[in-house]
Amino acid sequence: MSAALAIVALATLGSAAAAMLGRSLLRSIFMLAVSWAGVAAFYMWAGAQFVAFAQVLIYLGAISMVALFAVLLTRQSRDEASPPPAALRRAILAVVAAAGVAAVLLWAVAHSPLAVSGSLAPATSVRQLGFDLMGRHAAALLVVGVLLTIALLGAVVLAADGAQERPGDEP
Amino acid sequence: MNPSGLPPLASLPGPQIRAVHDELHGDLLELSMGPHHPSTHGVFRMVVTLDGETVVKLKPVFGYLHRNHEKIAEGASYLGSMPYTDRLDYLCSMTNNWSYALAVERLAGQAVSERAEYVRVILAELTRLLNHTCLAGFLLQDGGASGTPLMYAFREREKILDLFESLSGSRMMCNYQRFGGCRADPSPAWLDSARALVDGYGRFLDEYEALLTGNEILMARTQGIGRLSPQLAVSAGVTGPMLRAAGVGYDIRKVDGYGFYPRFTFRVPIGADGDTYDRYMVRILEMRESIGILRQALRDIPAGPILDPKAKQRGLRPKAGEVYSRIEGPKGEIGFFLISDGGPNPYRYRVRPPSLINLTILEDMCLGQSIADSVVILGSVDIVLGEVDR
Amino acid sequence: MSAGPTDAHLLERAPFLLRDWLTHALPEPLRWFANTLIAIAAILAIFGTLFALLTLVERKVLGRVQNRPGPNRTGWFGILQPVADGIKMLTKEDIVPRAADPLLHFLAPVALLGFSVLTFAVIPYGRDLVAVRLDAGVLYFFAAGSATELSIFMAGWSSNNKYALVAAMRALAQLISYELPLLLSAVPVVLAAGTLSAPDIVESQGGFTWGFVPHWHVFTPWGAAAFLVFFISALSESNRSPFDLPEAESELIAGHLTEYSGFKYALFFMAEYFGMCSLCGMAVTLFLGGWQAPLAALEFIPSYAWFALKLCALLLVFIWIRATLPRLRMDQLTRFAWKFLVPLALVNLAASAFWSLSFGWAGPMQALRWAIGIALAVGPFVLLGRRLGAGIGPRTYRYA
Amino acid sequence: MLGTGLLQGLAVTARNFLGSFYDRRRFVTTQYPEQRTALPEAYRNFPFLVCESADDPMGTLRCVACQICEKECPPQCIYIEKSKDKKPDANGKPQIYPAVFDIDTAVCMSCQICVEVCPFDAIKMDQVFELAATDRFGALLMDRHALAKPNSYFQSIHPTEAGEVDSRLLAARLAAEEKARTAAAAKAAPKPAAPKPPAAPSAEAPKPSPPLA
Repeated sequence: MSAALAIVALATLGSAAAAMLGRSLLRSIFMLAVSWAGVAAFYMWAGAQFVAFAQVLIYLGAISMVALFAVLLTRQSRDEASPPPAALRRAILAVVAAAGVAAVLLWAVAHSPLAVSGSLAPATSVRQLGFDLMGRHAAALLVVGVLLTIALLGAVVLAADGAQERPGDEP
Repeated sequence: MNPSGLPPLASLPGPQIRAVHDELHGDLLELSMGPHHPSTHGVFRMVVTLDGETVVKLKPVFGYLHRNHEKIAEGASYLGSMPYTDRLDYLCSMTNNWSYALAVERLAGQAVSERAEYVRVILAELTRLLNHTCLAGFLLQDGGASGTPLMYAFREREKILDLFESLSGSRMMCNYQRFGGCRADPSPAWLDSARALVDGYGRFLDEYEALLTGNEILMARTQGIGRLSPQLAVSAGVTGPMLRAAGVGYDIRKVDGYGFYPRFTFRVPIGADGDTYDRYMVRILEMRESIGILRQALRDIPAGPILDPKAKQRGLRPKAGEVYSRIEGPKGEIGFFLISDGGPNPYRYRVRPPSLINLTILEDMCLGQSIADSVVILGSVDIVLGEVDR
Repeated sequence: MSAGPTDAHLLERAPFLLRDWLTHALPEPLRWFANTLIAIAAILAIFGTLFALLTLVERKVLGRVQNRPGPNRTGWFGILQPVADGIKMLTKEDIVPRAADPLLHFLAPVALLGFSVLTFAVIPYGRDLVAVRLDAGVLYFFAAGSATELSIFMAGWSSNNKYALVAAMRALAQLISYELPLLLSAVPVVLAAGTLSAPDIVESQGGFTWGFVPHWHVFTPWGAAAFLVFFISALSESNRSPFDLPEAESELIAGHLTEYSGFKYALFFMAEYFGMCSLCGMAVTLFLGGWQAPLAALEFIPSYAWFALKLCALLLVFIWIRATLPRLRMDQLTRFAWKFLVPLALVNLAASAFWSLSFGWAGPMQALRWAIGIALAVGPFVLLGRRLGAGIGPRTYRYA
Repeated sequence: MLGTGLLQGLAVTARNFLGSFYDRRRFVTTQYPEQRTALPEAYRNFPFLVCESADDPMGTLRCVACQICEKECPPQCIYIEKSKDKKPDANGKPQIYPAVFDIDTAVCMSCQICVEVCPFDAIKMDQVFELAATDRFGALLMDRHALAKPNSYFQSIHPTEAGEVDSRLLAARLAAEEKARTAAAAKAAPKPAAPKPPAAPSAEAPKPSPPLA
């Protein structure tokens, strides 16, 4: 099993890197989708099937679409996607910032109390998950639901407004 | 350098075609539909400028099927142009022939035998049935039905074409009318099979309407689409079912009363909204009226000569003068304008093509509609490129 | 893979006997691996030939509807037509436009076919005859189904053709707006069956009332409404007739398939037919009682035969609808989804909740329960239908 | 209610689907190479030259190379060269015959104008439509040997029209012989009845009926 795991890990990291380094914006979104699929595979390996399918359904199905629409509607031109660093000074600053972020992340990972041994897959079945969601966390679920609905309505209003005030730019 | 003398492909600078992305700066996407396109009824091209899905600008481009018909006719004899009129609106050769024959008869002052007038009315109404059935089939084909209505339409059309073939010798290129009458006399057996066809046509139309007219998707796709105002229709010179669907009750069979039409009782259906559904329904109702005319004509067709024996066909030299004659073809007013200088061939020969003139207002009907609608509107205009380009 | 029903008669256990006969010699871990491989091979073989036959049956049925015979020149009744098409597709040159994005152009059919084949893993074809027994099987099915949208957009965008671009935009909007009613119409079934695992849903539809009415979900008021919504959404998810807007021949030539030729074109069609088969399979599983026999007396026929019969019946209805109906326009399509199917599915969710809560009613209350159930199903359908078709209706004409 | 129109449509297609198995009206295809539809008698395709007898087609051609059809043919696809010498025709009168008579079937649109304008019923419309050829130019240019077909073939494909044509030709031939006989009798008998006014014979000599002008 560890061989399969290594392949999936490699694929996820590889596609994530390709997403960041790729020149064409659209291709990087597709690479991002591949890395999300890799993350779903990890959930499957960890035994949490429900989360894995939810991950595929939500990320691969919907969020990649939102990213595509975002890119399509706001894209200015093809070559602005990734401008080369203007000067050496900016390149150094970029490296320093990246190193700082990496350090913080590694520190958090190192100090978090992870169970060292591969513990048994968590035994929460879908039925148990359902009861928890409806029972203890019902309030949280409702709040998240309302939040997302408001976000959706906001987006629609923004898009609708955008249509009216856009000047009639005949070519 | 390859043998054809062109530079090798690889050496050409970068991708020649402009990448689609550049055009996306502006919101408008220019799309060329045709001339090789599955739903443009022949070699017709629409350069459509789209804002998303809605049509912002539509430039019709035609002329791909121009065969210089009118100049050739100036060089050919009067009889020699008759077979070429079959190729104008190649779906309705009988009405093209009749309109041309009527023009030459008026120019040369030839009388037409009574039986021939009846036969001409019968053949014109059969052509109207054929054309309108095919129109409904093509309209649904553009609307996306995968061929079923079109196949039913062609099944009925074949029966009518069999009648034409057993009478004139060819299904579509009939070359049947002559100056002063018709070429061959319909036999009693032919008249009986024509009566049988006309009786069966009513039942076919009922089944066809059951499939189409009540169909919610068809109604949703055509009602309120491509609206044509009566004023624009009249000022643009639109004629035929499109004009009547826009609410103007102008039918040349009633106005001119040519070819014994006053002897038959029939009504002219009028549309209210002038949209694509009205154009479809007006044609369906016209078919039912044509069935009525056919029954009356087939019932009391007189005996007698089919062709006026004194009428001169070959070396016809009508006296100098000009004439414009018109008939109510299935697509609209098809007219012929002839100027004769007394010689064996016409000095000027002009065809009034109803398809072309109905097509000029395509952009007015398509503005603001979606690209899928522009295809259905083009289908409802009912054009045949042979007549548009001549 | 389970051991299979031990008590049933020979035909019922035939697939398991065959499998055991093939892998009995292998040691334990290898045998499990071999069994899975056999299951995969069986699914691909069966649905591969079903795809080939389906292309032929579609053209024959379309032909017969149009009063013509359909292909009958290749083989006995045109039976070799799929083989001929396959060879033609293989030998056709695979043209990739120069300005296209080669990687995405190549990846699109592969991804589309991959995800649509994934959905076959959880459909129960017979008693204990399911490739992977997941307890969240239905969610897995919809997750794999939703990933196909990405690849259709990839195909449309990467071929750098204006028609393909318009088609890709349409495909995105259509697939997303019809995924919601698809899921929402499956939720009542999960609510009634109490489980997300497909085999258990089919088990829960066993048994008969009054001896001959099977407990299929489609015979309950909420089940019929949910089946209708599911069926319409399935039509749209697999880009079939009234909703085949992405590859609308009359205006977009072949939509996102315009720049594909040769075997990639065939892959797209294979993916579309696999999508159609899997959606029909899930519809049969959720609503038509999967492999359950319709009559107690007919239980001797093996379970997988019933599943195959129902699947083919649904596929024929798909083809029948394609032969008849014209295509919707883009805005009508999305309005139909958001203003008709989604509200209908939501109301139906409430109706099925009422149905399962009122389970205990007996005697005259049972009739009341059915009345309320039917009212909750038909009422919104008529009201929403009238509002949707407001401006549209038959007209009368006057004569000059 | 929404959808009733769709169901009506589905019912029509279902009726057609089932009907196509038992009802001849709903299954209209004739499988062309195996089954063939009977061609109507008036059917016309490319023209052919009529000759009296089958064994000597070039000798008994009706065509007298008057080139009217060449002038009248709209697409100008007929090419005729007159012969230098004359040969006797059916009525025994020496006539010119076409040395070269080509029809380019690639150009001909079988409009049947040549048949109408031919005063000698020498060219008629054929009913053969399977004319696929491998060579686009040579094979489609039919010379007079390929075009000539006997009158019996004409009888077989257009019986009624052939009947009229033959009766007319027969009448014309009888009239010609009868006129020849009276002319001979008139020449033989002028001595005993010279004073009889010569006007009489010309009046009753039947004018050969003008062919279809």
